[in-house]
Amino acid sequence: MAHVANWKKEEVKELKELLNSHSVIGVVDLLNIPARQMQLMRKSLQGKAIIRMAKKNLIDLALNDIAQNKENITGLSPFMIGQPAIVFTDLNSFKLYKILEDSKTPAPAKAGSIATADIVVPAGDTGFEPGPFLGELQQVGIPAKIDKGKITVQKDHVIVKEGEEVSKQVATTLTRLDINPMEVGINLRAAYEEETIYTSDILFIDEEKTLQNIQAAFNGAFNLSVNAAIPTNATVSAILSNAFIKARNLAVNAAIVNDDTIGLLIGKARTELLAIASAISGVEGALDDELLD
Amino acid sequence: MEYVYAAMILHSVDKDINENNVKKIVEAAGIDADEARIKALIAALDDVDISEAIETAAVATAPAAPVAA
Amino acid sequence: MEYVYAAMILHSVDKDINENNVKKIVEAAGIDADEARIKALIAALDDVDISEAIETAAVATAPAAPVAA
Amino acid sequence: MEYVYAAMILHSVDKDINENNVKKIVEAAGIDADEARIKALIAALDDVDISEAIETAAVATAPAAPVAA
Amino acid sequence: MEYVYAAMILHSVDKDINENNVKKIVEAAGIDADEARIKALIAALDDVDISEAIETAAVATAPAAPVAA
Amino acid sequence: MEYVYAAMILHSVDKDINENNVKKIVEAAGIDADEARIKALIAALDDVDISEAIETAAVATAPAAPVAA
Amino acid sequence: MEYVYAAMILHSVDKDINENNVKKIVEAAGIDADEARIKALIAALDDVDISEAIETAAVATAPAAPVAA
Repeated sequence: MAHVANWKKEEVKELKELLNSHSVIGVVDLLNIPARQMQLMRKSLQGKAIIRMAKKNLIDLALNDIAQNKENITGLSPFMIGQPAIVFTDLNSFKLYKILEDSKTPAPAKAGSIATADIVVPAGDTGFEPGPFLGELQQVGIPAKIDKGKITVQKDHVIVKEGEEVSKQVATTLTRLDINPMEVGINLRAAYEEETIYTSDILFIDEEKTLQNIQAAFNGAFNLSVNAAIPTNATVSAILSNAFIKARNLAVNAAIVNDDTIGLLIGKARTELLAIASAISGVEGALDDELLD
Repeated sequence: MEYVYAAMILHSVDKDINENNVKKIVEAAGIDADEARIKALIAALDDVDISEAIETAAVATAPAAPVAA
Repeated sequence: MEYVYAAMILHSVDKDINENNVKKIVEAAGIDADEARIKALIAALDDVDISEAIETAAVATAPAAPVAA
Repeated sequence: MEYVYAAMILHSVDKDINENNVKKIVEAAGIDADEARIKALIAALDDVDISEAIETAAVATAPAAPVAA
Repeated sequence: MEYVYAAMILHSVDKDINENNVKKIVEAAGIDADEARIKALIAALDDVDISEAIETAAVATAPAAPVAA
Repeated sequence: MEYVYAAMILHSVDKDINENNVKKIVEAAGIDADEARIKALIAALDDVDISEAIETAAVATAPAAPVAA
Repeated sequence: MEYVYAAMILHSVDKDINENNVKKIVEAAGIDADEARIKALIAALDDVDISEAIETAAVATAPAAPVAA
């Protein structure tokens, strides 16, 4: 490092200290991130992570220097693009990813931007008084009319499909409707943890899926417990109910008359009677007046 | 269900639902009456008001049994 | 509805649902059989699959199945 | 329902559902077996596919869809 | 399910649901009683009101209020 | 439910569901394994098609009917 | 699903659902734990309330069952 300026040496040293003292190292790209977003991100990472911007070559120097302590850490290098910054944390990589995702905010669609998901104009009152805006909405294909003195969107309308470009006119309309379909924020491009590089596609957590998995796990355990008659505190009532229902099914279907089934059997006879009556109700004289009601 | 239906007939025509009457109906259908099943039926009906049971069933089944197609 | 119940008895014991059989059951219940009504009923039932009608009633009224895991 | 439950036990353990077996179970529960009720039970179960009857929703009373609109 | 049904019999005839009683019923059905399963069942039943569980079943499976036809 | 979940883990990783394996899992969760409950679990699962039991909605479908008074 | 089941065991026995505990359970089942999957699960569970998820599931799937505690 003979030709490296002192301030650079200092910076590399600092980076190395931070790298050594944190279990998870993330790479983000801060290029074109609005100041407001930077603030939001700093706020959501406060107390949980440290973020440091540096020149790519300095970061690389630091990574190379500590590679013997942290195997594979130089694997982060290719993810440093744009205006790279390093995030140091002891949270697990997935949590870091989630915090950054959660700090993203909605933004208006700009003309020429690509929709990351279907952009929907929801049905309902737009709050606008009748006027030229109605024509503007109709021009971009939004089903709108005047209702109760307001311009109203009649039904949910997909105005830009996922992957399609937002036209200037649509962008203007969406802004007037105060619909902010885009998302701005900082992307965690990759994270290093325990000798492994996790890329953003792996770090993405589908919470909905997790919720479904938990419910499926519970339902499966519940079903197994009840179907195999494994009594647990959580399922014993269901097991008893099941035994009762099955016994009652048998009793009613086999017309076994006892105090518990007689009411059901009378009801069953009556229901069957009505079903047959219904089938022949068109034939004159086949039914007595009571059944024709 | 023939025993239950027999009781329903007797109820419809306002006759006493007893072992003998149920038996006569079931036998009129051409089968041997099973005295044990008749006894069980009569015993169970002892505490039950058929009209009320029908009404309860009728309410519960109302939408299921539209009498006219 | 005693006539319909009589038909249901015959159906459940697997006997032919004809005028004579219905009549015997109704009379066993202690009432005078109304021949015209029986004729009309038999004619009407001619086109009806009783098992199916009964089953339809049961199916139509079945509860929604619990969501499987 | 004790007689029905006795039948359910025998069915679960794959034993023959006959008067003697039902009687033994009911008596093991500490009550006097009522022979008539046992006979009635056995008679009713005759010809019934028990597995199917257990699983088939028993009561034709529920809100679902009307048979025909 | 035989152990559960045994408990249901005891409940139906108002007898104490304990290990010994469940065992006697299951054995009367002609099988070897599994003490561990009986213990597990009795333990789980400790906090449960069987009548209530049955009633819950009856109510939960009851038709929702019929939509007036 | 921990014992049931332990069985499900073994099932999902295709390992034998036996007392020893269940015990290891439950203990790994930091609790004392209850041998009797494990034995009961294993006994109950004997003869059960676990995949099917997991998938089958556990609650018997039966709309109840208004239990007549 | 073994990772989810492991979390469910920890939830059932009221232990902390963290990477280390999930790992111990999965390894007790005799398989190599996949650290990434465990980390992802733990992170996802940060925002998911298991008790609440179970309650929702219980309502949807088990009409007859009182909500599991």
